[in-house]
Amino acid sequence: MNSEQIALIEAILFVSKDPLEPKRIMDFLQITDAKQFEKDLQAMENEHLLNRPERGLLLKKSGGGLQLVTKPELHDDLKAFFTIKQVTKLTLASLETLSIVAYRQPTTLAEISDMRGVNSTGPVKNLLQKKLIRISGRKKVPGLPALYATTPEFLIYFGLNDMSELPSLEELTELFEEKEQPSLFK
Amino acid sequence: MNSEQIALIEAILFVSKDPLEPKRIMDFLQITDAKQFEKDLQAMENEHLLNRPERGLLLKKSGGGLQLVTKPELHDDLKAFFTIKQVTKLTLASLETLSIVAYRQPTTLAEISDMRGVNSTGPVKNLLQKKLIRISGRKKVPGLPALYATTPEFLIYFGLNDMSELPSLEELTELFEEKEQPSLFK
Amino acid sequence: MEIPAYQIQTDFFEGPLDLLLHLIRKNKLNINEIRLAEITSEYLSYLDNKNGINPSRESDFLTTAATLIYIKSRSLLPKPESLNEESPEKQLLNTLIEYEKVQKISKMLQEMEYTERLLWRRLELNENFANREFTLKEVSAFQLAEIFFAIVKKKENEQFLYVSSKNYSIASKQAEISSLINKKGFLDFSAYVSTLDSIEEILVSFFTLLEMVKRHLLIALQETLFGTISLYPNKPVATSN
Repeated sequence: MNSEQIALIEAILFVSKDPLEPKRIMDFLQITDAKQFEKDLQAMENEHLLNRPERGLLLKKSGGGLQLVTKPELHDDLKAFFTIKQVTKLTLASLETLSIVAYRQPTTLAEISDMRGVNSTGPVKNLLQKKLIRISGRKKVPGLPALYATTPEFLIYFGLNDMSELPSLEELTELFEEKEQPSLFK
Repeated sequence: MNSEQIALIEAILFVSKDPLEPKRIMDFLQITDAKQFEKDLQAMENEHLLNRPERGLLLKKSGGGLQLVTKPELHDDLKAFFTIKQVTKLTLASLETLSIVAYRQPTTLAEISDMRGVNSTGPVKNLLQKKLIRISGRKKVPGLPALYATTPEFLIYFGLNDMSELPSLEELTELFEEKEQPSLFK
Repeated sequence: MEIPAYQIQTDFFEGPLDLLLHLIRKNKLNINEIRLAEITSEYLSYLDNKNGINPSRESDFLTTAATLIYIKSRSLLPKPESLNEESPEKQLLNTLIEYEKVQKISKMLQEMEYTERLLWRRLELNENFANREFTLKEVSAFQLAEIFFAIVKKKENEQFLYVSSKNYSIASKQAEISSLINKKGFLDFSAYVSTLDSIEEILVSFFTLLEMVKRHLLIALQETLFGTISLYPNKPVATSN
């Protein structure tokens, strides 16, 4: 890619609200070699963003799309500058509910409550409002309960490109078995 | 200014969409010499933005505020890239009207106005123009008022496969009126 | 980047399964070999002292307590039954094993959330200011449903009001509200309601306000979807969509 193309990509990503599919940019720049484009983007990120201490931004791919984001080490300063509170973190109840939806989707409220051992109406409502889950259909059982699934926003929120990037249950067990069991209470 | 400060200024201006008073940034970075700060900003713009062909942005001072903007020569390309879709805005009035049509269809203007407590001619017209609702027939009452129903475009806009994917009122009642569980201990 | 250890955000156990897993870990027991009867009394002591019990979930804790007591009573029988698939103990253990996975996934998601939250996106701040604009693209079907639900609820209240407000004078209420609005330029509905003495008076006031809005004497504005409602005197300018 030449300098003009890199400059245009920066401007496009700067203006765009949502992550942009690389394909749209390729089409626009009439680039056909996807592999080469990916390499060029990687070079652009390294050369012009990562390895430049005077740059505050990074190129990020999530939800299948490209996006400019600030460097993680600037988080504390940004938080201090914009005294506005950031969006609240998910509660443990919401995280548990989201875990079940992510790995069991599509799934119903009854199944979620069952697995958690507590009524999960609150967290389900909360996740619907945050657009991290959606109603994907109806279960063909009496009462036709709503089936819940994760959304594209879910991917973006957790920095995933697609669901296959979530580790399998077996991988998770390995990941956590070496670590010491965290103490849940002080 | 050192590299870290320049990076932070870039990140701050990137995140904030409104122009920022230079004074706020100076205070935050504990810079006291305004003249020197202005010179530094000018140097930052020249060295890192203007004179770099691979950069698509500029530092702009307008209305007393600092802002990152795209370079003027990229204007035509950006316009071409982004004119594919224009975001249409629905007012709360239209959304209320649309929700009534969605759940009560087929329904008349009189019924909509009655439920909303205000005359709803405007929103109905607006939704007809946007093709989110259509006239599906006439009510067999004096005056033969038009009956309104949602369109296939409605489903597409809201990412639904069919109307059954809209949450039912019973489900909403459940979600919003979660009763406190009776305490069994006290 | 340093990722902090999994931190629980509440002082409570999320539910009975959370507490049971805690007890299993605390006693260094293996979830695949444990006999639940062993930790029943410990579980019950947590309930007695309400130690870490989420008060709004007490009944969930109690349901599991009943199951544990039942399991323990069966284990005290002269010939303890074997752990077949249908036994209540086996069922509860299976639930626990599944729940342990849920906790692991939650922990992973929390770490991912932490990493992602360090990266600021361009619109992050702006969305806080742009709440009042409803972009078609950004409205979900769920929000649409929420809006309808709010309308229905409002309507239900209205119908109720028509019945219960006969004995009170709407005319005098209207005079009072008009003078209040003339004084301040607007009326914050929630603030006004909180100054009223009785339910009856609140109902009459609400009904009066609805009438005044209906007759275009007032305009009611709701700044955010479920926010407070402010009432302004109607201006001769037609507001349409």
